[in-house]
Amino acid sequence: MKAEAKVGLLFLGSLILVVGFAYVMGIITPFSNNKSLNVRYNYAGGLEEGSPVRVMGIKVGKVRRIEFEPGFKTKNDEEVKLRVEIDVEKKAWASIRKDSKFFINLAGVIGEKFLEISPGSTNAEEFSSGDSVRGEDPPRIDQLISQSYGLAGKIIELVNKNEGSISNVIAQLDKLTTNFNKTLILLDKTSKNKDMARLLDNAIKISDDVAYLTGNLRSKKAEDTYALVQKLLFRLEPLDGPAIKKFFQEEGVKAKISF
Amino acid sequence: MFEHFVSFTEMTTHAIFSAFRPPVRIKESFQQLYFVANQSLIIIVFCVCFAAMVTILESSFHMRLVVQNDSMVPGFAAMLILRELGAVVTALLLTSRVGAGIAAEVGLMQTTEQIDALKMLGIDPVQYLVLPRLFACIFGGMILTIVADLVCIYSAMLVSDMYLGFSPAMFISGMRRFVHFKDLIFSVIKGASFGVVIPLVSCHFGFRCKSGAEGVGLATTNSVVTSSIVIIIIDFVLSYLFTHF
Amino acid sequence: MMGVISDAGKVVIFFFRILGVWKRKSISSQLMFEQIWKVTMQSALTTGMAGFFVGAIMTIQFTMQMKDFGALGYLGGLATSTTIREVGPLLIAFMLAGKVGAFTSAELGTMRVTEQIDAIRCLGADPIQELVLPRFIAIVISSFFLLGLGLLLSIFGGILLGEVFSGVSFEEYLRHIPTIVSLPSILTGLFKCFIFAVVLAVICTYRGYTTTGGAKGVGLAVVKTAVGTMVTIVIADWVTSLLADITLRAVLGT
Amino acid sequence: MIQFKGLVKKFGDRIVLKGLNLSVQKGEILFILGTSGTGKSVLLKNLMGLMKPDAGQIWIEGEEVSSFSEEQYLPIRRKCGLVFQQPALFDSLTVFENIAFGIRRHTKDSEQEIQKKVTKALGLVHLKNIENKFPSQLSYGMQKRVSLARTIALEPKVLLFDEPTTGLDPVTTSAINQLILELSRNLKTTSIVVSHDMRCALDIADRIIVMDQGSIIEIGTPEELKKSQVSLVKDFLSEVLEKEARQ
Repeated sequence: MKAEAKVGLLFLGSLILVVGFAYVMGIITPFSNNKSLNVRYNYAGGLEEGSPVRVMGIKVGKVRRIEFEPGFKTKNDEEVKLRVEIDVEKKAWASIRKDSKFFINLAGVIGEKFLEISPGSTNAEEFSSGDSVRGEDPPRIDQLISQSYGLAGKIIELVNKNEGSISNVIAQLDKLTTNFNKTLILLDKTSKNKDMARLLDNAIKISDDVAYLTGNLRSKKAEDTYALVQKLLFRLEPLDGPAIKKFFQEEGVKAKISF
Repeated sequence: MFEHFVSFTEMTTHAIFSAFRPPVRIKESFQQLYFVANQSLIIIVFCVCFAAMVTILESSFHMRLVVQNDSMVPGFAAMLILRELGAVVTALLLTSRVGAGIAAEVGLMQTTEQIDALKMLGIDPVQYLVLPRLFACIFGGMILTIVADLVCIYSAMLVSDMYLGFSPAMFISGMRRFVHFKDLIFSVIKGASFGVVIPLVSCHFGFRCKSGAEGVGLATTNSVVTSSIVIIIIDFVLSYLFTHF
Repeated sequence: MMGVISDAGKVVIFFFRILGVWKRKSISSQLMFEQIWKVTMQSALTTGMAGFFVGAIMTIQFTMQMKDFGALGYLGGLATSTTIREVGPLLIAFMLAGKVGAFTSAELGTMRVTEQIDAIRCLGADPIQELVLPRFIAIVISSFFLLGLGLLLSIFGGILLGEVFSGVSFEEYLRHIPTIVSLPSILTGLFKCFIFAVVLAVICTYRGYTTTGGAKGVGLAVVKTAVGTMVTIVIADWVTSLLADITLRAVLGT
Repeated sequence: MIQFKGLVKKFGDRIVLKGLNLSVQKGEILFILGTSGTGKSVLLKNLMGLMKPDAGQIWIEGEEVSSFSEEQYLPIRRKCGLVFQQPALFDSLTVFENIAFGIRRHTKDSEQEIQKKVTKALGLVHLKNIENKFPSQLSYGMQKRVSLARTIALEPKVLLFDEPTTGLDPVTTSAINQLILELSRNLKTTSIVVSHDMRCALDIADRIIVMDQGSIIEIGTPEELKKSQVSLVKDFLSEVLEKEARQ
């Protein structure tokens, strides 16, 4: 074989590799027979192009494009200014009906956003490709989180001030947990959003866990646990303190965090 | 030092201008490309596989140290491979294989007065010798960087499957979160830039080669060292630039 | 393929020959210190520069990775730890391969093709004792000095870029170095550095010592040295990483 | 004094010496002539132990040395001095250190004695006041002389010359040849000169050997050689004789 031919072969090979890479990364999807939907939102909660789309927790596609459409109005005259175009694989198509709901959710520690579609009932019609649908605007989760950060900040303050007097700390923790519970119940009542309620349910469970933890604190293992808490605080320390503070100020939450 | 810089710039501008003048040595260029790309392929793939293994091992060590778990190793390793490792390891290997080879070859031509013979025949030695090598190294660098990147990621995937217990699917989904297609493009741009450096530096030292065995040895050594340093500096500049995209 | 294997075998035999000469014969300490000084001075600038820029590059890359998690405080620790364990020794070895390795093989190769090595033998001296051994030991010893230098400058480069690019003050950068860099890491780094230096020293002296065929041969020897050392170093890197990992697991029982 | 018996040397498939037999008398100047690549230099390197023969024996003063180790060869190398084709001076050492190199390795002489020996050796090759120069500062002809001085400084009993005049101008060539003759007579050494210069072989040799393709094709004194019927020898001779005739 001539040298030129071999070079050409290598060139082709590398081209195939690039295409393969693009395919694995999901940039080109030649074999798919996806259908697309336009979901309308007023608040996208940090959704990005390329974020996954899930039905019943299974990944079935991704967000292709997010665009601003300032003048758009739905049939019932509601102004919806964001158009999120999503690709959905064919296999999941049958599960998505006209009564499906389109949520924006948060997954994992890092907080990757994804678009969750609730399965519709079989009675309802299927969508056809390119249809428009109104999505459920997500709750302002960031505010809720910042309040939990405020809680964490208070715990840190407490531990710092009361080093040595474990019982005091426990008492304070107890008080805090109850307060948190109350807040959550209050929030539960005021919130009309169903999804919000689901989140709060979770939060209540968490605070129950905290209560259990404080119960544990009273046992013999108290000192171990205390040491663990301190270690945790030390590990938290290098997290960008000033940046978080700035974030809170922007959100209008007065959190006292003493890093 | 300064004098080197001047004559290097002179040669480079000369090479660039003569690129737009006939004759173009297409056959010779492909011969060189064959030498640069095809014949370095095995050695680069081999080395990059080992580099991938080390990257995975070390990333997992550090992730466990800092975050106490290594769930993000695939993403980070893939990112590191695409942004730095693939292009730089390829370039350094090309420096030693191709760069040193060019310096020795051109240096030998200089000491045996073949370059002067070319001039006597009315052939521009820069156009005759440098351009085909420049072409070959730029394209070879790009192709080899692509191959190295993807082979490296693939072997990283295998290693993390065997050693850390990440299935390939987990690896790919982890990779998707941190790596973008533009990273591969940046990597190829790096490969091409390094490909510019290697033949120019090597030819520069080759042309200035003093006679005798000692001269050839010195020219080869200097070209390897200078290319490596310039590659690292250019890598720094490009990495810095790419963070703005 | 067979060529590679037989080359590897010859290099190993040559290594044992050097060790044999070292065991049996005295080595002139003056000659050795001369070489150590020469090697260190020759490569100090290159290694330092490379160290500085690698520190800077790593800071940029780590910043990109960690900015999203707000964990920039760990930047200094991580960049330094990676340098000590992995990048430092590898970088020093690559730089030494280019600078000292190529230079030594060119030097010995020149002496071989101009019959200086034969002249030494004719004058009743052992060229391995006179030429190879001092260079071998010098490369191994200087690599540690150069590792220190490269490391210092890479930390310096990291600090500078941390300040300019990532907005991490140098105090914060330095503060987290001791929490992440542990004794095993340092030992791993030193061990790696030692192995790379030995590999490099054997290959470049072997290639130089066995050069044939005039100026062309010297050029070829240098190319072979550069390629051979880099490939072997990458392999040795993996082997030592694995060995270090296994040893640490065995010792610490984790 | 020196005897080769059935010496065979191969490089891969190429046989360079094909069972060579030769004995060298004490005190004679022996020239080995032949075209390039006929194994003349290889013969010398075998004698010095720089290469090992594949078969055959080498006897030096009643010792069979072909199987000697590097250590055992040391006294032999003291006895035989080889002058290389290239000057092969150590670039990093001064002329003085170059010449003293061998003396320091072989003897326990004091610095003054070494100084004296170096000056004497340089004097023998008609050089002085260059002890502190580096080889690169000397002309090629001077480098060759220093190289000669480095060899004779050890006072060897046998002097081996590997193409001493190749690549030199006619003036330096005759000077070097004169030196070889002088040194051999004055120091009473046995000399073996590998060369392809028939002219000076006829002038200064006691015996001449002509080699072709790894074996000896003619042997004899200069006078005997002139009457030789071997074609290669005739070719060698004709050039020289023609020149003489023209003059």
